This record gives sequence, structure tokens and C-alpha cells, in this order.
Amino acid sequence: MPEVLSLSALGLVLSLFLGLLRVLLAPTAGDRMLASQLIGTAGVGLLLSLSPLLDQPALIDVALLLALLAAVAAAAFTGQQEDSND
Amino acid sequence: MLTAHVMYGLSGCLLVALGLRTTLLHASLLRRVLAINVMGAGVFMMLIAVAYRGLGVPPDPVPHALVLTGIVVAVSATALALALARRLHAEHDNG
Amino acid sequence: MIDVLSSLLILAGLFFYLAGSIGLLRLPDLYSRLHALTKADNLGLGLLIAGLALQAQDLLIAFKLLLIWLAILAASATNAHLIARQARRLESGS
Amino acid sequence: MNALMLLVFDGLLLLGIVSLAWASLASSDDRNSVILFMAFGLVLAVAWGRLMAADVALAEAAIGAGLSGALLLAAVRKRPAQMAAGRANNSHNPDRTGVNMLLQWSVTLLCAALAGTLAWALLDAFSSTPHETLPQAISANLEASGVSNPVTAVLLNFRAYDTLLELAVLLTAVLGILAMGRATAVYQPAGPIFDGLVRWLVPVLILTAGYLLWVGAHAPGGAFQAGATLAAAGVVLHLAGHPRIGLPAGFALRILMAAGVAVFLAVGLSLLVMGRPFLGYPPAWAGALILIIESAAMLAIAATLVLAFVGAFPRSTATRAASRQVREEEAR
Repeated sequence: MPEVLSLSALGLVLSLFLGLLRVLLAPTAGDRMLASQLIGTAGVGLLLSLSPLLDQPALIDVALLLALLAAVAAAAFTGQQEDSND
Repeated sequence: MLTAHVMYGLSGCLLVALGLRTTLLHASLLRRVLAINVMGAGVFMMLIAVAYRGLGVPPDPVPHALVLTGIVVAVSATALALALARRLHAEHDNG
Repeated sequence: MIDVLSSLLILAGLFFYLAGSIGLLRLPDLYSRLHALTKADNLGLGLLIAGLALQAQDLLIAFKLLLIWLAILAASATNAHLIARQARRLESGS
Repeated sequence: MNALMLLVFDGLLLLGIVSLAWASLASSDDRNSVILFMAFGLVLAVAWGRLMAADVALAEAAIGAGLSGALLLAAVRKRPAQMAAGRANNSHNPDRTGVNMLLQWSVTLLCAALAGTLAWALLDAFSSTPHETLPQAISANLEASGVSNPVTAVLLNFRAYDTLLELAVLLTAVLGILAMGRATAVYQPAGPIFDGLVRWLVPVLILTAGYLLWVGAHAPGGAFQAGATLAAAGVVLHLAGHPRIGLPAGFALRILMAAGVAVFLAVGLSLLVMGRPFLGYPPAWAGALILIIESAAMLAIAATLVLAFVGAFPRSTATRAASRQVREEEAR
């Protein structure tokens, strides 16, 4: 089990890194948002894989907070959009 | 030897330098606020690297408490700086 | 037995994550990239969470894992809606 | 995880952190800069988790990646013209390209020298044998602190003074913001999709805040993380166009803002009256007193952060309707 989790952590940090490349080289604003969303999802997965590896159950709470705040960030983007729209 | 606390500590130094350079050279107020936040993150990273004792070993809680305080103070200072910038621009608009 | 199943789920999740990330970099237009990311969010994280939930010691952890997945799904759906709308507006505007 | 995997992991994570910081500061567009900064905060939270600092990771997730981002996004939205990097106000703000090359290079060199000095000091500190008196003192006294999470013990017991003053700093900052007036723009009532998000996100955030406050006594968590999470709920309500953001009106709101400092002081002074040192809790009551202080601090932190985000006391529905009408007429 630790091997699988280590592999998953390493793969997810790679996924996060690819998202980062995308956010740096993004052609449009939409792509940049997609890429930061990927960074968020990869970060959540990363914390979840690290939690049993490092024996830190609190990292699940960190992942939960990160996921909820990703939804808050989505709200911040949307709220802004609706205001400038009308 | 490239142990974890050396790697994270040196990255913290790099972030401090990066933030300081932009704070001094950039004209945009918003960018300066971001730069100061990056500097702060660099300091936090150095402190947490100092507290780190290795995988599975409980770290030193004192730097963690310092950084926790620092994060909350940083967000309130950021809010105040943004309010000041907003007011400054408003004055320019009217004047 | 549970360990094997859980490992398989985690590795499958990892596959979708990586597929989604590569798709985001390589696919030609914004809509297909949006679609690729949905794979990473819904399937990648979903399978990873399913794998980890099988290992969960108590019900509270399993509940938190489920909540994390739902929150990411909601964030992703809201963002996707916003991005698609923006892209549509840009197309009709130009 | 074996040593090589760990090295690759740390290397990729740090490369990501530094390049995100650089890209955020160097981006030509302020909105991009803020999006990159939010991603930077998010990856930092992962790094804190990796370094076994779960308490800090929780605060970074709520504040660094969440609240700061929302705050900065509101700032770039509000003044797109003036906030844009020097382009709009060339007249009174020289553009970066205008600074002459010599100055730019000397500042860069100076910053590099600073980084070198810091690195030297840090490596020196790492190479000397640590004599850990402080962590040992903490674990020896943890039993009497009333909580079993060492970070909470430091913040609310051993160094409670610092935390009291920190709450005062937070209060002062928000008073400064309120004194400058000018609320951030009024947001439109949420559309159906956004409203669906708000309907479940706000209760879940409130529940999570309560959980973090409770869990802080024996595991990572506590008043700051809980307060920031509760504030995030308020920010979502504000973004969705809810007028009162769930805050009380008038005098009650002022009491709520001061509650953290007030309860802290009240506990400290009553202990003084009873012949104990200021904020020196008797071990038997320590747990209960810390919970009382933390609950008040959580509510005060949340109210303060929401007000810092809004930039002014929330207005009543009537004035909002009036101001919306004015804006609509201006638009016509």
C-alpha cells in the first residue's frame, strides 16, 4: 500500500506540474482558469495521498478546506462576472 | 547534501529576494502588495524548514505558531493596503 | 483483497489525472480541453477517493472524503459554466 | 517513500512554487497575476502539509489560497484601469521600463546578495548542532496546558500574550479600512447556478468552521483556521448579493468585532484579580478557558475578515436598493 500511495503522490505532483506549465503558457484566460483548477484538484489529491504516507490524518482536513475554498474561488470568479455583465 | 530542510530553506531565501526585487522595482501598487506577500511566504518557508525534523518525526511547534500568526497578520495587512490603494486612486480620480 | 482493490482504484485515478493534464496541454481547442479536465476532476479524484475510502478507519474520514469530492465537482461545474459562457461571448463578439 | 522519490517530489514542488511566484510577479496583466498568486498559495498549502505543518497548511488553505485571492480578485475587478500595471497612470507613476537599467541591475544584485546572506545564515544554523530546549519545554508542560495540540498550546497558553496582541492588530487593521469608507461594489443577486452553489456551500463552511474549532484542542485546527473558514462563508454570501452577510446590525456588530480582544482581556484580568499571573490559567480550568477564548476569537476573526473584504459596514436593504437604482440610472 505505501508503494501505491508514493507512486500516486509522485504522479500527482507531476500532474500539478503539468497544470503549472499550462498556466504559465496559457493562450486564453479560460485556459488559465482551467489550469488553476487542475492545480487545485491535483493539490487535493496530493494531500489525500500524503495523509496516510506521513501518518498525518489532519491533511484530510487540509484537503477538505482546499476543496471548499476552490468552490469559494469559483464563486469569486462568478460573482464578479455577473456584476460586470449587467 | 540536499536534505529537505536545506532545499525548502533555500527556496524560501529565493522567494524573499524575488519579492523584494518586485517591491522595489514595480510601479503597480497591486503588484507590490503581491510582492510583499511573496516575501512573507519566503520567510514562512524558512521558518517551517527550520522547524522540520524529518518524515514521521514531530516538528518544533514554536515556528509553526509564529507562521500561523504571520499568515493572519499578512491577510489583514493586505486588506488594509488594498483599501489604501483604492482610496489613493479615488483621490487621483477626483483631483 | 481490499488492499488490491483499493490499489487498483488509486492507480486508475492517477491514470485519469495524468490523462487529463496531458489533454489540457495537447488538445487543440478550449471545449475539448474543458472536457479533458472534467476527466481529471470527476474520474481521477473520484477513483482516488474511492480507493482511499476503502482504507478509511472510521466513518467520519469516509464522509470527509465524499464531501471533498462533491466540493471539487461543484467548483469544477461552476467554473466550466463560466468558462464556456466567456468563450461563447468572445466568439459572438468577434 | 524512498529517498530518490522524495527528492524528485520536493524538487518538482519547489520548482512549481518558485516559478508560480515569479510568474505572478512578472505577469503583464493584473488579473493573471492574481490568478497565479492564488495557485501559488494553493501549492504552498501542499508544501506545508509535506513539511508536517498541518496547522499552517489549514491556515494557508483557508487564507492564502482562499480569502486573499477573493480579496485581490475584488481589487482587480474594481479598478481595472488604474490598477493595471502602470499603463493607465503613467503620468504620476513611472513605468517599470522607465527605471533606468543601472538601477534595475543594482537592485537585482542587492536582492541576490540578500538571498545569499540569508542562505548562508540558514545553512550555518542547520550545520550547528541544535540544542532543543524549547520543544522539550513544550512537550514537558503540554500536560498542564489544557490542550494536547502543541501549536494551540503555544498560541493560547504559553504565548497567549502574543495572540491577544495579534487580535488587537487585526482589529486595528479593520478599523483603518472602515475609517477610509467606500464599500466594495454591490454584487448582483446570484443567478440559478451560483445560487445552487451558495445554498450548500455556506452551511458546509459554517459546519467545517465549528469542526476546526473543536478539533483544535487535540489535533491541527483552532480559532484562526475556524475564523477564516467562517469568514469564507460570509464572503460567499456577499458575492451572491446577500445584503447583511449574516452579520448582526449596528452596535451588536461592533461588540462582535471586539469580542476576541474583550474576552481575552476579561479572562486575563479576572485571573489577575484572583491572584494568578495575567493569562496564567490554573491547569484544571485551562482547557475550558482556552475553549471560551477561542470561540470568541473565532467569531471576532470571522467578522473582522468579512468586514475587511467588504470594506465598510454592510448597508441595509433599503439603501442598497436606492444605490442600485442610482447605478441603473447612471448606466442609462
